[in-house]
Amino acid sequence: MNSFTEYFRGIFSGIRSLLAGLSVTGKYFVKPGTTVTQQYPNNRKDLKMFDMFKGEVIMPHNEKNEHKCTGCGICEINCPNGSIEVISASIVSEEGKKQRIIDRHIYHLGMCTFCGLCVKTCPSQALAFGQEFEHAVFDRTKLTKVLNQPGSKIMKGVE
Amino acid sequence: MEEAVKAPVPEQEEYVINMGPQHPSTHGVLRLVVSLRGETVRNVEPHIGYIHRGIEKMCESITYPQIIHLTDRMDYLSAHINNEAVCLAVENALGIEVSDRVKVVRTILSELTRIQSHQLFWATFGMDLGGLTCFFYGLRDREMILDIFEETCGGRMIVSYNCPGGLMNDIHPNFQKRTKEFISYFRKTLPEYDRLLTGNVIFQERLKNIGVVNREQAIAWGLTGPVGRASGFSCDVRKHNPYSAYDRVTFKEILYDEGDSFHRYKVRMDEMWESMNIIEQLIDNIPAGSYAEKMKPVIKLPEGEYYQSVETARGELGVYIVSDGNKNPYRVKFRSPNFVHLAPLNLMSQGSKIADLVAINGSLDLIIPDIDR
Amino acid sequence: MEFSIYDFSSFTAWIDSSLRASMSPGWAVAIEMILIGIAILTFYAIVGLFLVYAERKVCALMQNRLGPNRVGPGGMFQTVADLVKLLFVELVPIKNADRALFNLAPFVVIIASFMAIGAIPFAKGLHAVDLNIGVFYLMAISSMGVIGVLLAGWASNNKYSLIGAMRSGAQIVSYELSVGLALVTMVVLAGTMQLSEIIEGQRWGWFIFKGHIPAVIAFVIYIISGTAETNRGPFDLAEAESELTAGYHTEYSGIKFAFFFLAEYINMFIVAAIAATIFFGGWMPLHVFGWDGFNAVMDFIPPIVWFLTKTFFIVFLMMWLKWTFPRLRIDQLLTLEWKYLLPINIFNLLLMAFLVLTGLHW
Amino acid sequence: MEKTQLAALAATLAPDAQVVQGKQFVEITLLPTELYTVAEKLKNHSDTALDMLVSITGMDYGSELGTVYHLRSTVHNHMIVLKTRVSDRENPEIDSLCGLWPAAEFHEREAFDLLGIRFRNHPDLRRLFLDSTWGYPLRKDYKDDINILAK
Repeated sequence: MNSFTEYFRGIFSGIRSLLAGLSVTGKYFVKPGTTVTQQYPNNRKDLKMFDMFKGEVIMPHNEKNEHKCTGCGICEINCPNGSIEVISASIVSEEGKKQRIIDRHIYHLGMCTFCGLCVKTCPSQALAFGQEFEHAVFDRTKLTKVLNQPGSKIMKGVE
Repeated sequence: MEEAVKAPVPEQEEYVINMGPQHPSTHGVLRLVVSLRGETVRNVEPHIGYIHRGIEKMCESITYPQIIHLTDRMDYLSAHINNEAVCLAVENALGIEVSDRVKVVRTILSELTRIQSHQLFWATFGMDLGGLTCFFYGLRDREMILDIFEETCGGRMIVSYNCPGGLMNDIHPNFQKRTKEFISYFRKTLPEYDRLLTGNVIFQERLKNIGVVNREQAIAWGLTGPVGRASGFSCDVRKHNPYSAYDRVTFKEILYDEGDSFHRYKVRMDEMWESMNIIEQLIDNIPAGSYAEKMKPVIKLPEGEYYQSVETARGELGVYIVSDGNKNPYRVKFRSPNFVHLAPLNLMSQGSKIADLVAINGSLDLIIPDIDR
Repeated sequence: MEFSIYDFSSFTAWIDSSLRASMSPGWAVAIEMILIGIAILTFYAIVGLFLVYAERKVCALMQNRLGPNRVGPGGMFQTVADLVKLLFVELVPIKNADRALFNLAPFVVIIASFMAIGAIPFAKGLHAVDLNIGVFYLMAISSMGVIGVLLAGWASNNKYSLIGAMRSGAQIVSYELSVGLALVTMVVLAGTMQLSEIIEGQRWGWFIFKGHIPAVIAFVIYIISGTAETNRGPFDLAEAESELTAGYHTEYSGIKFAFFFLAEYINMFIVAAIAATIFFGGWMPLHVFGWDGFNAVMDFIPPIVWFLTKTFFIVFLMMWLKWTFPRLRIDQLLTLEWKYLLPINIFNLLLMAFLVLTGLHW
Repeated sequence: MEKTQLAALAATLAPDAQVVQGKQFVEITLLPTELYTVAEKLKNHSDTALDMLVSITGMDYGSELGTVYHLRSTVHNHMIVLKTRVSDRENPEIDSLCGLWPAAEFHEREAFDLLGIRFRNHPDLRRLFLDSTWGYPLRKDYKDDINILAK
């Protein structure tokens, strides 16, 4: 007798648990506005990443085409996978002193793991993270970027 | 059924199938060579190494701050906690005491990491068992945590937010607000998970008494985390050897005695509640202070050996660093929980069905890159 | 000659008589058969594509997604695009496969579902064959598909396929019983196996109302075992994508895969159509005895609309089940059948017989 | 139990070994020949009760190879570290601890795979991650000709 009642209790509690599950999916089926899908290429205009988002390493330039990089190479030393190469040159500054500047600050996006050590350790805050995330290209060599813009100079007062 | 399994069968009658390296239920490049007799599993032999990157070898040639970004890529669902393990080991070795702010923020982020990991577990576990809808609900809610991470840390899964001595940057002003929003939302949504899956009679029948590991076995095999606690093995590093801010919060260590797949699942579900409790205790009073201690530009650990264990979402992660005084470690060993959990898979699944093997594999919640390292 | 959307019998009779007037009876029958074949084939394709689309949309809404939304308005033509793609996909030859059986299997599956459609009454007079053993015929035909599944699993030379096929065999052999007994319960109530008479018998109340509790139980059992018979979730053990990758059709590609895929949806339609016919009165509108105004309004809605509404409602139920529940294990599947559904079914049949004998039904 | 007491107890259980009270744990350095017996004693003694093997780390000390065992007692919540070294780099052999802790099976396979340390009495000693054509990458003299990370 005991097992008999257990048999039926099993059936009914089982059915109840199944109905509870159905109620959840049913609720979302009839409830409008719960869709969370973002339609990506269509919402490109109002898709804004967070300020902190690590999309790529950039070197901010001001409106006079000046950056803060002194070419010290600390970022290159700190990069764990060799995605930064600093090629420096030396010039004679206005005061007649020999000064080291960057010729090219090469950044291999394809090798970067976005650990943030270059940005963190840069003594003059010359590097930052950009929010661009659409990096797909057809040729891998295009992932190698030169961060300093052509003709740019070091900002005054940055040593 | 038991006797039939134990009876000696000539090898020709075994039906060997390869589950993986590309298989929907192995969650990565794990290959299981399964010997079957009918539907019954007789032997499971895991083959790993498909994603072995030699992280331990790589660590020997890079500096301590650079190790952090490699640990992200081991157990990518507990990335923040992995980072924390290395940072704590380095800080303890140098005798640096980080500020309270760092401790609290690390704890909150660790618990958020744990919740998102368990959410993904719930999602994929449901999918393993054939309930596809779970997958989308789990990911839908996980997205909120990933947004919090993205806003504060800059990365979604691979956060790289810790560094020896503190954090990479201060928390975002929205951090507290968003976290509280998430908690109040998730407190309402989590019971839905239970209604959809936990209470479901099919689900329970599929999991109860499947892949049973008792307490003695769990200790002998070194099973920690939710897998060990489902067997009644109290192994929570947060309780036994508290680190960061875990000594100043009250929380319950979830323990069950059954040790089957269902209770491994249940531990994770209950842990999400506990994690939310921990976060609520801390989120309103994050102490002021610096977000990072001043460190030397080149960190050199004094000669010696350092061991630090933390509780990741899957169990105890041990970091064993041997230093010879240089800026590079002499040897780094990661005691990864998934590697340990994979070993008794054969023991758990012998004599069960193929579908049970999938369920057991799912309930162990293996992350393959963490196994291979 | 007038056509009415309420009664197709005059329309079919007109085709028949005009054909017979211009040729010998043998030719007329042959032409009619071809016409019916073309009609069913068209219907098959349309319903198949629509159901695939509907399933995607339904599950998307349940999962807080949008579902297909790129091709055509609301993604209406997504399935058509998929079909075009499948037509161009390479048919991968399988090494050491049993070539003949491998190619035969999708046709067996599709022909089985094709034959079943012939016996389904879509509206009054819109009926390919009205067999006097219609229910029996449908049961017999709908279990033929499993032969195709078994062939596919065996001929693929793939271990996953074979396991899937064996599971499918065990499953259908068991659940065929429940489907049969649930329908027999209703046949006891109806007193006939001819589908047109069963529908006519529901003019004043559908059988699910007429039969009280036993009819409801029979309906629930029928839906459960019907879902199992079509290899759909939560009973999709034969393909169990998380265990067997794709089960019996792992090795199929291109249009051969499309055949399996379509057949699954058509089978679902057939199961739902049988349920609608036997439990919900098929194309018969909802009538309440004595409410003449209400009945007139109900009669105004064409029978084909009634039939399709009922069928798609049941299809929706089956989709709802699939997208909510986790999959069963093979031994639980058989336990459910032999320990629960079968005893309940037999008891239910007795109850129904008692009800009919004592005249307690309406 | 205090660490000093634990160290004293360990010294009595392993008389021939070198017991050091490390910064974090009690460390026992011992010969490979006595590893198994000492480990067995440490596991079964009620005051040490090291019932859980946390990890096995294969080490390359330059001229010697070795293994480091982190053992934990779930009863007393303490840890003891066992260390052993072998000087034979060509054919290093250490006793397997699989008989004491089944967890050792995978850890030892890992150490064998990456450092080439053979474990006697291991039930199934095969390469774990890499195939048999690879060298032993965690050895310090391992040369990686293909993937050079060093700058």
